[in-house]
Amino acid sequence: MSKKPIIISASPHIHSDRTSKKLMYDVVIALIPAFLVSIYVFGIGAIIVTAVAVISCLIFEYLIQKYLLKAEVTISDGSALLTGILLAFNLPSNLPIWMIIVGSLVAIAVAKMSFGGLGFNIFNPALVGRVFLLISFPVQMTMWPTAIENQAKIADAVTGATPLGIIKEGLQFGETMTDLSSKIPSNLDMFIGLTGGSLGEISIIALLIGGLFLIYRKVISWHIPVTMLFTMAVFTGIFWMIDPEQYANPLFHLLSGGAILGAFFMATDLVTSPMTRKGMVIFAIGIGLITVVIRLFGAYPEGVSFAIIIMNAFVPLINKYFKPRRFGSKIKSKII
Amino acid sequence: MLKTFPKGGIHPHENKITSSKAIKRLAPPKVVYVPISQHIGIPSKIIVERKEKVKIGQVIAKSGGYISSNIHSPVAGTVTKLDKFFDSSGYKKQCIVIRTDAKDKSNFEEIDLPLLTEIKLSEKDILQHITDYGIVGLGGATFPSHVKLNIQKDKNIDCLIINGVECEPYLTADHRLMLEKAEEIIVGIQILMFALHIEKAIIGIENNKKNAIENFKELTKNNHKIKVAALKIKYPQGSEKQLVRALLKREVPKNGLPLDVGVIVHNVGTIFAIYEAVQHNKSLTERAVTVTGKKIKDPSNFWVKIGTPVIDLINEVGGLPEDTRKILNGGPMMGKAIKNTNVPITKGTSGILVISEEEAERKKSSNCIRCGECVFVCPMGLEPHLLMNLTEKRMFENAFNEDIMTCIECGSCSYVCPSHRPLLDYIRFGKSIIKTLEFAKDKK
Amino acid sequence: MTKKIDQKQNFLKGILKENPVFVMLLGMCPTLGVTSSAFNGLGMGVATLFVLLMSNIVVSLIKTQIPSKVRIPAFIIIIASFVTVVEMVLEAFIPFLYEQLGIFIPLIVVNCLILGRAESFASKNNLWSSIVDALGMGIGFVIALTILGATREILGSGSIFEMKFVSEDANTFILFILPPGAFIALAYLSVLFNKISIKTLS
Amino acid sequence: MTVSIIYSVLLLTSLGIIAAIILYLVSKKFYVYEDPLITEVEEILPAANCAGCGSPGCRSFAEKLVGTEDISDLFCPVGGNDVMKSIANLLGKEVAEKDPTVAVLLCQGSCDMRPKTTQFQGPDSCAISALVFSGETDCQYGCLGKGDCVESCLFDAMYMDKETGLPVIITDSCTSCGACVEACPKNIIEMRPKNKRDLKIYVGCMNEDKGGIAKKACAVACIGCSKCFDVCPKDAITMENNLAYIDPYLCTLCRKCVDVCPTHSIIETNFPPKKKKTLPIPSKEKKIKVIVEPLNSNNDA
Amino acid sequence: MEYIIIIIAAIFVNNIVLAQFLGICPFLGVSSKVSTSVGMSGAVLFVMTIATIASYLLHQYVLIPFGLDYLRTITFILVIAALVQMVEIILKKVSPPLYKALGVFLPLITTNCAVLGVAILAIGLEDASLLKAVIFAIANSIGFALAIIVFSSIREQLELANIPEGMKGVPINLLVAGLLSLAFLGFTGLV
Amino acid sequence: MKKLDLDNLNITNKNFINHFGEISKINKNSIIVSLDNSTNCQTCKAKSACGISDSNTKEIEINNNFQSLHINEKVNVIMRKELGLKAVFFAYVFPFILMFLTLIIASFFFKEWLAGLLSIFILIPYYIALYLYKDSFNSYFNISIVKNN
Amino acid sequence: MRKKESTFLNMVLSLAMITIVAGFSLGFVNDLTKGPKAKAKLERKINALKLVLPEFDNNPVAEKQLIKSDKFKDSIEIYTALFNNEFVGSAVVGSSNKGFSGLIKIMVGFNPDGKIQNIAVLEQKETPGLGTKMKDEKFLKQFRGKDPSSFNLKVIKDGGEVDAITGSTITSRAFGEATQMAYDEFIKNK
Ligand SMILES: Cc1cc2nc3c(=O)[nH]c(=O)nc-3n(C[C@H](O)[C@H](O)[C@H](O)COP(=O)(O)O)c2cc1C
Ligand SMILES: Cc1cc2nc3c(=O)[nH]c(=O)nc-3n(C[C@H](O)[C@H](O)[C@H](O)COP(=O)(O)O)c2cc1C
Ligand SMILES: Cc1cc2nc3c(=O)[nH]c(=O)nc-3n(C[C@H](O)[C@H](O)[C@H](O)COP(=O)(O)O)c2cc1C
Ligand SMILES: Cc1cc2nc3c(=O)[nH]c(=O)nc-3n(C[C@H](O)[C@H](O)[C@H](O)CO)c2cc1C
Ligand code: SF4
Ligand code: SF4
Ligand code: SF4
Ligand code: SF4
Ligand code: FES
Repeated sequence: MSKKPIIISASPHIHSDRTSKKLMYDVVIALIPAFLVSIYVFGIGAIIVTAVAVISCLIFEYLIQKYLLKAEVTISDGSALLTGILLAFNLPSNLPIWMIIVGSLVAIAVAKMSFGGLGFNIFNPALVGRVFLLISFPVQMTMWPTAIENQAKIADAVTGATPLGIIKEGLQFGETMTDLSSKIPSNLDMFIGLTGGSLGEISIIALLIGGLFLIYRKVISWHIPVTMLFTMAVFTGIFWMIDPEQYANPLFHLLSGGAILGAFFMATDLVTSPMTRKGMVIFAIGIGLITVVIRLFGAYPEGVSFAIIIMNAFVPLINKYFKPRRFGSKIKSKII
Repeated sequence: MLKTFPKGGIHPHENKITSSKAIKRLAPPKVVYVPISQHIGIPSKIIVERKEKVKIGQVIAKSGGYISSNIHSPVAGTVTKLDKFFDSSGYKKQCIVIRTDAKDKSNFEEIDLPLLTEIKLSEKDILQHITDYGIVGLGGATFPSHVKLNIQKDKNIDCLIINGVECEPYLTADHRLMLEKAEEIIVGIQILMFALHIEKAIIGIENNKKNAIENFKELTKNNHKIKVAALKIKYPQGSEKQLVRALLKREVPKNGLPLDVGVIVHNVGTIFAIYEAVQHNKSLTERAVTVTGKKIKDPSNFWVKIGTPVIDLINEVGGLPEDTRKILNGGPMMGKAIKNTNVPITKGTSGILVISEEEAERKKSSNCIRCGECVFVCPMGLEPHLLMNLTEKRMFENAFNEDIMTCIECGSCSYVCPSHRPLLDYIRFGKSIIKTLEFAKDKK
Repeated sequence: MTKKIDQKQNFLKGILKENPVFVMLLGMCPTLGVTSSAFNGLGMGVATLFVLLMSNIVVSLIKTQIPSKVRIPAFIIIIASFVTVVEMVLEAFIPFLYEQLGIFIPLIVVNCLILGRAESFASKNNLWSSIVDALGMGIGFVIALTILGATREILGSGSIFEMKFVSEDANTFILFILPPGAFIALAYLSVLFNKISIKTLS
Repeated sequence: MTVSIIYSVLLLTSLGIIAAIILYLVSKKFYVYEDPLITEVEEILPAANCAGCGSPGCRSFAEKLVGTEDISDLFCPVGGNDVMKSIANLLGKEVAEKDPTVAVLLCQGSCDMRPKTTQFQGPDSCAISALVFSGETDCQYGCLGKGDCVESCLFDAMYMDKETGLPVIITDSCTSCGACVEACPKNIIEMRPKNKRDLKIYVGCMNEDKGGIAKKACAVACIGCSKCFDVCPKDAITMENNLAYIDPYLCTLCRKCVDVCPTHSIIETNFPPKKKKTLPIPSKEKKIKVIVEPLNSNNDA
Repeated sequence: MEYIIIIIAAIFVNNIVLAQFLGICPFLGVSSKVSTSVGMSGAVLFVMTIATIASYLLHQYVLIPFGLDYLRTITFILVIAALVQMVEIILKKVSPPLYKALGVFLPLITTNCAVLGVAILAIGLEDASLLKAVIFAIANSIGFALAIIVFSSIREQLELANIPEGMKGVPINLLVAGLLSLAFLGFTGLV
Repeated sequence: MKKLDLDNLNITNKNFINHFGEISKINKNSIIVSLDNSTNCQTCKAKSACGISDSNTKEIEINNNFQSLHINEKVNVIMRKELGLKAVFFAYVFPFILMFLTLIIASFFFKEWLAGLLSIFILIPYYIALYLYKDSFNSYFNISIVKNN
Repeated sequence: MRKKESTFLNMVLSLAMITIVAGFSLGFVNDLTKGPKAKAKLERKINALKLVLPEFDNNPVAEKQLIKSDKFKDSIEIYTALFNNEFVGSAVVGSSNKGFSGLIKIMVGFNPDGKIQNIAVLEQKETPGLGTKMKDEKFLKQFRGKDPSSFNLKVIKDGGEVDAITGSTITSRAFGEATQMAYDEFIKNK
């Protein structure tokens, strides 16, 4: 006989062993390879930026939950941790520390807790934080330490442009792709991650490993990343075929910038992406399209962040119009 | 590829530990508590008085309306009380308490009835027997069968589906029944096909009951009208709408019945009960029940008299384990937690499941992370997270518009939610409020 | 109106309890559009205050002469006239402010605050009350716009009333002088304002 | 005078008149005069927007008050008679005075009076737990203790007493809006008249079970013994389904019944202490009794 | 090409609501449901077009020839208000059922600063022509529609969120508008 | 948790919009219902001073086939939602298309000012057409009212 | 005091009164401000010119030259400054579409010898706090006294001599381009 009273609860009485915390930590695990590469490439800077972002995200979440909302503190659920990591992954590795803290504040306080915390936010917190920083401090946010050279440096990093930045500026200034091809890193370098850029976005191979791990663990489904990358490839491909001198090839677009990081880790954020597979496809097509438009015609060399938060805004609309088909709502079978 | 329904569904651990245990007959209990509302619809009307002597199979409560059913005494004995006792709904309900007459021999007869394959009764008489002998659906919903089988002229039924799916984890009563009473079930099917002039019948069985499938295939080798279909293992395939979709690719319309697509679905147990009622004039006073649980010493299947207190069954399988925290009437997905062990077995009880400490506790729920898992597994194409939010915020009208009423309460959503949201709890709450509102509206 | 109006109350309500910007959300467009600096906010606020005051005065003076059914068109004409006057005067004498405020000057016409006050207050009350009401509401508007402008300027340019208090190269939150900053700053300012006004009122 | 001025006058006048005529036509068609009284009435109303009056909000109630001739059957429970009187004064209409009422809880089944036999796990909501079962105790009529009523109260007039597990109504804050009555799935909150000193006598129990069963489930249950019924000089007490009910309008607050109740299930409030009420002190081991074994309290056949 | 630039600029880059701050009142006020927002967008499309045509003609062929430029504000507001109201009256007279259905569906729209603002901006376009002005107006009303429809769908979703007490209502709506506007900054430089 | 408002909860299909109103006048064969302020404005503090939305109640006329209604009775005005959108289409979007097309076509043939005027005046025949089809509209846009209690 | 009744005559009369008063007073105010308005407008131009040109005593605005350009849609404005009827320099409006947010329009004042006297920004839509730093003294001063024929107006990054604003290479580049264009026109029309 148990000492405790018998339990009454409503069905179902069993539960699968997945928890949201496990999902979050799976994503953290999936990000480890990319983090390792970035430590190799950027050295101590990568560690500092990530640590500062993570710690400040956790602290802000704690303070807000405890003192402003006076609610239960849930910083151990891994979501603030993840926001911190992903925010850091979107920053250059030599960003001044106070800016990282500001970015974390915006991500957590403005984009997440103002909406009620985990699960209620409309926009991806990490990206809101990043875009806020990008627009407020364009200078610091667009100075990318070059790969390898800065491994041991903390200050005065040697900076250079990202491949996308090189192309954007070059093309605007009338150079052609052939002229530029010598300035940009090789596809292999980009695939491994030996280029400048945000600290987490550079290594395609590491990100792919993480992304596939997430798909294998069923944390994310393939729909968003595959559709998004496919859309990008198709549209950049069209322009490339029209004029290969003015437009970079699709492979370059997929390997450069935050395409892969965005596709696997940020566009797939469960909270801010649609709920149905159909919706996800629409959402991802939108992201791909907007990214390409911004990259090719906009002022910014890179458009993934903007594209994702723009499409985040459309998610409620997508959810509203792409509902799962209700069972029995349309009778396909013949009635005899 | 095995057949199944296309959208949603889950596959919890099956735990069918009793699938090789033959159904044993239990000695009649000392006292039975027979609730007068064991079926969906209007409770029956008691027609016996205190101290009255009753015989096995005697009608003790008469059908109280159109959707209602007769209730028969499961034992021979004396009515000692007409009072309210807790039943599996968690509320006290009117019961007829009968003390078994230990001297009456009929209580102890092993009633293994011979197989009768010949159908002697007319169509009308068959239906009359089903009505008189208190047959209700044994698949869980306990819907009075004579109502279901009373088909209007304008409806055209072309297929009878026998629900042998038993997709609930742990439960094996239907499985055993299909093994042990296969011939009777085939006759039962033929009775119904004859009574309703149906030319086709399909027995749907999930692929984890291979021996039952083989058994039926063997028996129906020469009968082209009855088919046996193996189904992929997926919960809630036993739900009639999903089953019809899986077997026939017909989709029962929203708010519709299988009838609307020309199908009647019956559980194997019901079919067997119909067989006995028609061929042997036997009323529905006992049923097969699985008594199981991970820590139970000797989990088994039993033939149990309606009204037997749960404790009698549990004692039979070795008593309650030390750390019992929850006892379920039914399977883990749809069963109801009961308040104490005196709750009686009713016509709708397919199993008793004893759950211990570690599995009984519910985890704390956290915010919905909008992962869409619940949407993905909902077999009805609903958005459980939305329905829960709407009911939580008391926006019942919106919930209604989001088709909350079509939820079949399968619990797949609650099962799968990584945030442990009590989705179905709220959906049920919303449904109940809307029902009362609609009811109030109808009255106006 | 038989009720005696407490003029102090009447004046203060526009500043706190019925602040047109933070509480009533009237005239949001100029509020957000021109407040990239404290000075612009002040300028717009004063321009609006002027139009509000003048039209309240005129409406209150001639309220008995206007048949009630042409009230609205009459008010619109009166307001539009004053707006045009403001526009011309600014263009002639404070051209740089005129340029900064741009399209939002003519839009004072459609600022609900002004028509609303004319319609719901000035046309029913005597001259003095109308003036006090207009001053209260107008000053509430000026204060709100200036606060918003100052906030955005401090955060966005590191200066206040064009006086820079950080070094030339310091990093400021440029976002706040851009459109999103207007919305975000107003959002949090109104949270703050509501907190404060609840405290002071109770 | 320059030409420009003449032009401007001409243009504006013609435009103005045309526009004005149009606008006039419009305002004639569209403008509905809004009675300033409505706003005034709204200002008098307590602005609780609780819908206790039957209108969705205070303003629509104000509209109703101004709009209807006879307002005697309209009542703002929150504002009470005072508010209704001043509104009536303003509108020059008659109001009927209503006895102020207050919510009372018809259940005394605190944790130590009613042993818990089960534990509910699920959303903290009475309505939801009521769907699954009748409550954690063996009394299926009493309070579920999840506080739906407390949540529904807009006036902070209720709180859950941690000790007893029952909601407590703060009589002074209760505006008798009736929200809690509607929220309770067990219908155990009643609105009872509140006289000057807030003296009330009522049966704090809803248990309709027979005496023995009721008593076993809860030490302070009404067991339907009819002693109070017999002793009441004013016939204010009715017995139905093993349960006594005291009609507040017939009761003269003589307190005779209070003493005769063997289970102390009749509650008196705010009376000067007559005798110290002795509640039956339940034995310790009864507090939480786990009932998993065959329990005879349920079916003592 | 020129028109395409005008259209892209008005819808994405200089979105009338999110970047130019015109029409904030209806944007915040009539956006609690998606269906009303759609209706509102249709109405704004019509009103902006007709207002722009009328004020363009007035400006180009009356005010400028007579040197009455300075009467722009007052004449525009009169003409637009009158025109819009006239349409309503005509509608009411001509087709009461239609008018009724509209009334149930939408709040009346009258002149707001988006309409007046677009009319004023349209006459100030470079090399203005009537067609250009109208296209500008249409593009802006599409921009308005885009913003308000997205915004209203977000608001519908937020209705189910546990917004902290202090943020409820206006602040959260402004914040969403701010973040939307932030997102739209991504389109900078498209034209 | 909000108070459970059983009376105001109406189970309607999602394709309907639903307004609360009050009967303000009953004529021989029509009744006039004044609608409560549109839901958007109901909670707005500034409605008394607001120009964009109708802060005043709106009245609509409905053919009376309910004999049992009386003045001041609360009713629900129910209309199919798609009708609302259709109404917007006929009242605004279609005339807009008409206007725009006229403007484009006319700009090819006439002076700018003439084209502009034409495109405004094209509305007149449109409204005449609407007038002619009044009756079919009448049967199409049916708005029903349902008693509230 | 009673309100006027809403008879038609009353209405028309009162509205007519209001509009007449309004029209009259607006016309009047317009007349009053016409002068100052025009003056303010002129002053702005002159001020810009004063900023970029050496001291002059003529009215350059009146002697504005408009030159059609094949490169640009708008014609190019050149203002000539005279002091004691002697040519002391001219101001040329240059523009570039390659700014971060499109058009940048500047006015460049040249000495008769082709050296840049000063530059003023007329129109720009650059990012506040970033591209707008081109108005800052720090950026502008590097152009003063430089002769574009010897001073390469490209930014250092592109091999020129202009020290770009940090984070605003694009703006700086466009600025240089506009200056170059002004210089070209100046030389052409000298
Ligand atoms: C009012 C009502 C009428 C029904 N009528 C029929 C019927 O005519 N034919 C039928 O096959 N089932 C009928 N049913 C029973 C349902 O089809 C179904 O078997 C029952 O609700 C339980 O199904 P479940 O266990 O899948 O939930 C009826 C149910 C209700 C509630
Ligand atoms: C989620 C769900 C699961 C079900 N699972 C089964 C099942 O495994 N076996 C079964 O016979 N009926 C099951 N049912 C009940 C069937 O829907 C249906 O009521 C039954 O097959 C009808 O037969 P009956 O009238 O003979 O009970 C399930 C119902 C639901 C809603
Ligand atoms: C919000 C924002 C605004 C910007 N505004 C300008 C600008 O006005 N002018 C400019 O040249 N670059 C601007 N940039 C920066 C460009 O995108 C680009 O990073 C920069 O021109 C690179 O030049 P650098 O080599 O000087 O760092 C802006 C960037 C951001 C994020
Ligand atoms: C697959 C996955 C991706 C995520 N991506 C992000 C992200 O891009 N940015 C972020 O702030 N949080 C991310 N999170 C964490 C979490 O969802 C986020 O903090 C919520 O948006 C906060 O409400 C992610 C979580 C998961 C499971
Ligand atoms: S919503 Fe209903 S039908 Fe859908 S998964 Fe949940 S319980 Fe099953
Ligand atoms: S499964 Fe749970 S967490 Fe995921 S969407 Fe559904 S309710 Fe939310
Ligand atoms: S206690 Fe009940 S009746 Fe009293 S104010 Fe609270 S909710 Fe209303
Ligand atoms: S009184 Fe009713 S609502 Fe309140 S806690 Fe008890 S059962 Fe729940
Ligand atoms: S102030 Fe712009 S719409 Fe109201």
